[in-house]
Amino acid sequence: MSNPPIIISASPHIHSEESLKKIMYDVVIALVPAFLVSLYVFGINAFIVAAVAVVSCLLFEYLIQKYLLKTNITIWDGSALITGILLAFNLPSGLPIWMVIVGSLFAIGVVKMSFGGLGFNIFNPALAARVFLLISFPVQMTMWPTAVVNNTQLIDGVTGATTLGIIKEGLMYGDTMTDLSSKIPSTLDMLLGITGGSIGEISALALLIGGAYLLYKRVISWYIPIIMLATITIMTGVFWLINPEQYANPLIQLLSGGAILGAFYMATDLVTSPITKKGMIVFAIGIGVITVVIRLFGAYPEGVSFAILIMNAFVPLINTYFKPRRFGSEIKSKIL
Amino acid sequence: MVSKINQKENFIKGIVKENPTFVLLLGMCPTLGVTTSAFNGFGMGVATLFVLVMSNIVVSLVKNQIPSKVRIPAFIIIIATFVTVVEMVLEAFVPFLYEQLGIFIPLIVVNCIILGRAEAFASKNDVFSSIIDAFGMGLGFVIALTILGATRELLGNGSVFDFKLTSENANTFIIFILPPGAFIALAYLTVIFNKLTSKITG
Amino acid sequence: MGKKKDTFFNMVISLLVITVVSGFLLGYVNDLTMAPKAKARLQKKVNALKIVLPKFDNNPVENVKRVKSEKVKDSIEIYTAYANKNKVGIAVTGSSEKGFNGLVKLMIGFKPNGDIQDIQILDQKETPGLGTKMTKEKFLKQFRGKNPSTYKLKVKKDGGDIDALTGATISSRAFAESVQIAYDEFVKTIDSI
Amino acid sequence: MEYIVILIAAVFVNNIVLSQFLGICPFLGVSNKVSTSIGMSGAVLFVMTIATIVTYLLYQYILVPAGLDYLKTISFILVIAALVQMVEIMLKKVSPPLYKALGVFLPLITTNCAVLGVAILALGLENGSLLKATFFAMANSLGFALALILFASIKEHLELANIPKGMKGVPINLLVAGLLSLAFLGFTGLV
Repeated sequence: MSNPPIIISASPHIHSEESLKKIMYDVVIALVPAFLVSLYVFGINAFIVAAVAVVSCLLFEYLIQKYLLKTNITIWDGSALITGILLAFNLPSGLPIWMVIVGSLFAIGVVKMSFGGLGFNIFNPALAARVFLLISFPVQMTMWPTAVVNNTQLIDGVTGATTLGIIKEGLMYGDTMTDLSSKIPSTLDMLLGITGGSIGEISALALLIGGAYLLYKRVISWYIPIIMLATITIMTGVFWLINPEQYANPLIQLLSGGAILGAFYMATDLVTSPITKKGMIVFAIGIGVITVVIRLFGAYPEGVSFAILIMNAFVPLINTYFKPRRFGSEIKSKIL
Repeated sequence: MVSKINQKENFIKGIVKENPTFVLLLGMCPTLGVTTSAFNGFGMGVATLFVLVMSNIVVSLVKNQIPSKVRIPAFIIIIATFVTVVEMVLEAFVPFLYEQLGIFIPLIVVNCIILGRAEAFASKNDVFSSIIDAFGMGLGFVIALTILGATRELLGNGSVFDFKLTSENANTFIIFILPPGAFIALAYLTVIFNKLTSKITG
Repeated sequence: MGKKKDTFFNMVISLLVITVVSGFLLGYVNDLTMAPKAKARLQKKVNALKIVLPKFDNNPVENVKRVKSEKVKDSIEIYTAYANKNKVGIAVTGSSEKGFNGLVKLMIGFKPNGDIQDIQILDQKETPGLGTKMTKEKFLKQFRGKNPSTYKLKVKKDGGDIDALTGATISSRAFAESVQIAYDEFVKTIDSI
Repeated sequence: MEYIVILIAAVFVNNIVLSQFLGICPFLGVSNKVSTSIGMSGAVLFVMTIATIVTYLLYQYILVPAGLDYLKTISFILVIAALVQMVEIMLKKVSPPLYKALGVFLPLITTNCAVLGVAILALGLENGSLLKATFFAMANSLGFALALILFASIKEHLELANIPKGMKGVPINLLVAGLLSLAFLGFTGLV
């Protein structure tokens, strides 16, 4: 295998191909529990969507590298695989297959390869593709199979809103949280994943197990996920204390939607998150705040993907202001 | 002044080599702002073409009467006059288009193409060449806006010039008639345009 | 051919001449387009009225009645149509701020007995491809010939009779609310006209 | 409250650059360096606010009473052009380094459609007043600044990236703008 040219990049500093691969496959391992839950809850559909997303991500990366960019083929470095899995995790299990393929094309072709491939993209490919699909096909992207309470398996074709969707719509039309409490799943169901939602976001418990594995393996540092979730908890907690009838409690906010999935697996993406500790803290707080603002006051019931994308855009700025300390001279030339 | 300009080349350059949208990147605001449909893009293009031709004519006619220090304000007044004429005519006779283009009609006045051509070409050349130049540039703009409008309308609404090409309930990429779609569509159209022209010009 | 020199006099004179000429030109064009512009503005309303009302032979725009209401920001407009001196219909504007992107403004034509003749959308900024489908026949036809005294102007989700637009419940609700506001105003004024 | 709505709308929901498409030329052209874009934002904030105040007064107290509102476009652009000249002269004297940094870009503000656009849009504000128009202009220039500075920092970052040949330059810039605009759609419905 020919050595790739030396890459000079701002972030991330990938030490070697081997360690990169190891990191990528650790992430894949961490995602397994959540995927098993979704297979149990959504059945074969979840598998089909995930398989299509992964295969088409790999295929698009291969085709673009081979025929458009004419560079080395790097599809086995694990990054396209993870993009595919994460994209699938952010999609409803009933999404038409062609939309999954279009999403993969957008993630790989537009968000990743147009910038030169792994390490250069500004935005998280899977999330950008998810938002692209959400805005293009709002109907299909917000139809989730509904949990049938006594029979944990879901019935095909019966669709409904997610917990956050029910809350948003209910509050908008004058219901109080007490009125809505019977319509939303119990805390235990949300923890286990017996609820409507995207393939990978439903089971908080499975995601936390995977997250713990990543922390243990030191693939991710705790700053981003913990601070992001803490910000969400504190902010929604304040609103909840002010008016518990108009704002859902922090536990619901944490367990529903993509908060945990986003915190552990997407906000922590090495390429699109800051390099320094301080930078990570600012980044994580930013995501938390924007998520809560969108959830409580915006038109969309869920804001995690938007929040991460918006903060992705801030990463270069954050990196400039929270530069890693360098050894040697600290003389800055001042232009202005 | 005797013109030694090859008028054919003078005309073609605005469409291909110096295409205001794809190559020179001028007049980006209306380009992105109004091209939600092929018709709107075309309408905006024609309105701009008119202002461009008229102001090029007038500027090249009066170029020697204007002291060079005040030429820019003078050009701006000339351009703004024709923009206002377009605004009034559209409101009176094509109210539908007037509503669709909205704020971007008065903003033709700050479209860099027009002041750019007045300054770079019409103020230095005779009337005939200036007209040809304006038509070339204007058409380049019309074509670019129509293509962008058609692309966005096709992807976003499944139609071109309001002619429905997909079934009523087909899923189209709504994002392309929203702001992000404007940027993304233009980005890739520029890539394609550059690829094609580099093939033609070698 | 020499260029005019940059003397102060030349600069002032040339700018002055250009400004005066352009001022007169614009004044002239303004005069020319004044009438067509006014007509174009009216035409939109007249066109909408023609669609939502039964055939009429008076000029409803002339006798428009404006009513202030707490529910809408600008006033509600009421147009009465006559044919052969008989009242054949009343068109009322209704609007709601609760659309996905704010204002949804409609003109609703009622027959004297309260049946909805037809609806025209005057203003909306809903999401293209979703909320904007309210302008489509498929959505509008469910209102025609219905009488809001028996036909519940609410989407089915809220216990009404209206089939909401797919994926655009919020837009549909705003639409329904606008029609309801117009109907309430219609009921209030039907006897007084 | 009304003013908070204007601010949030101008900066996030209907960002002047990312969703209204005003001021695209300086956005794509100028913003190569964060430091330059901060200077440019300052200049735009200054010019936009003063321009809106002057044009608002001009429109409400001269053009409309005289029945000359059709001269709106022409008079507004002249006011803006004159203002930019003044700012240029002032900057030259007050802060030569800043003048040097902004150099060629200052005159570009004249043809920055954001300035004229905001001046015209300010006339259509609900229950408009001079104060509201001024605030509207300032809020929009903040929106402009946010987009410009974010974009500049991303472009600085991309200088090190291995952008494919065909995408280099304009296309990648447009693409970044498109993805930024996509992310900002999340703010839909905040106001």
